[in-house]
Amino acid sequence: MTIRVQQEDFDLGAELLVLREGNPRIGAIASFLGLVRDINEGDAVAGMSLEHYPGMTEKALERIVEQAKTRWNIFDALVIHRVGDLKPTDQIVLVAVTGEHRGEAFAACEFIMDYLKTEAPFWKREQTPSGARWVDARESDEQAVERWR
Amino acid sequence: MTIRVQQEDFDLGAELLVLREGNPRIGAIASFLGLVRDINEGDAVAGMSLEHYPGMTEKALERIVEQAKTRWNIFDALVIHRVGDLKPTDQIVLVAVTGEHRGEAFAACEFIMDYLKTEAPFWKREQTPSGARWVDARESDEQAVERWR
Amino acid sequence: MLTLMYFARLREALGVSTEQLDLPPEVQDVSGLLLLLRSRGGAWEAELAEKRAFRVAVNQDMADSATVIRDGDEIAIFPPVTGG
Amino acid sequence: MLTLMYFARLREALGVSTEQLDLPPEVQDVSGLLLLLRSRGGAWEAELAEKRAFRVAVNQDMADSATVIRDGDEIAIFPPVTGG
Repeated sequence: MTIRVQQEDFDLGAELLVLREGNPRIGAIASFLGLVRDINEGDAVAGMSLEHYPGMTEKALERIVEQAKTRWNIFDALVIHRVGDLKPTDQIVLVAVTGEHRGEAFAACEFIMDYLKTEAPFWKREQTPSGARWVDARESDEQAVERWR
Repeated sequence: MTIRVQQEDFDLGAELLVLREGNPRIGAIASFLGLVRDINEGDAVAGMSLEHYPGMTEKALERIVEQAKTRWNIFDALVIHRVGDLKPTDQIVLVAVTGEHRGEAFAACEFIMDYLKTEAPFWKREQTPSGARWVDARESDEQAVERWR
Repeated sequence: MLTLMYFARLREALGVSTEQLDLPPEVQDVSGLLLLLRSRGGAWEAELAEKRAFRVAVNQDMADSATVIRDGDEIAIFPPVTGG
Repeated sequence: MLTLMYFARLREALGVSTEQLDLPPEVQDVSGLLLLLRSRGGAWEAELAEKRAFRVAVNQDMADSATVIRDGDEIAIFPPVTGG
């Protein structure tokens, strides 16, 4: 398991190569890349700043990945989440899961994203033409995570 | 929509950059990478050769992606499938879908893979210690595609 | 004239990858064509038997036994697909 | 001694990011701590009202109102998360 919370950008292709290195049993890699959009809730977004709770963030992400590993037959998982100042089209988060077959890799990857969205202590503050605002939690994210319970 | 059937390998990171280029509305990219495993049905696999039906393959993949676009609110999708001789750990297939939010991108990506597995005319022949054999279709792939009907 | 194509395990079992065939008057659909091919006996009868799993495409679209066949069609017969 | 931490919108609204507090004898769990903080009035009373959406973590694990608080604990209060 690899969990990283960092300001720096990451190279998705290179990260997947490291994740699958040395394991010729891997037949499937499901991955998710989250990007900063230039619009949110109908307003233009010039940039955003991501705050987090150091220590708890990593612990929460580790627990989510552990749960995914208990639930599905997967080999490994990677989570990289950026913090600090980001602008539209910047990469925010990468979740990747390796497995023998695609069904379990897909499910585990989506599970990790759904829990990350509702349980990992990150907060977005975005800059819009009418000033900076904290992003509100989305009801649809709560619904997404309910599916797994 | 981009559909490519090719012998050459591909660079996943570079492909995703092209797919998302110039669209700052994209918030989510779900992707799937399929790799050659060194074991199948309990037997060691030294390599495999992928045959396809030129013309129909591209047409079948285009129709699958069209269906995904009708069904979910996604921006674009990319499918690259290799043919010819491959060895364990080689990349076989990449499916990537861009969308505003993750739920639709994940669903469309998995939908495209499930249909590709049961409707796109590719056939694998693998080399094992007891000789070469055509890979049998998997019952689980039929079950996976049934979910979407 | 019909173009018939065979792929993968079926291509090997039948020993043919492509053939041209004048459209016989009794062949109106896929089931008629299969009857004709089975009448060749041997591997044709065995591989294309009702109980065997194979697929037929007409002009590069998946077909079933009732799909109509017309002069000039490209018809492919192949095992269940195994890509991805 | 308790360490209290506040994040994001709550940190701004309360004007504090971290504070140290001697564990008051009447505080046994999260609900007791919240009562104490609300008694500060003003933004504390408004932001930590029952009907407001906020989360509490004790020693970096998500907690609920019955979670026990002990001397030395690290307690964080923050809005619903919005990462990813």
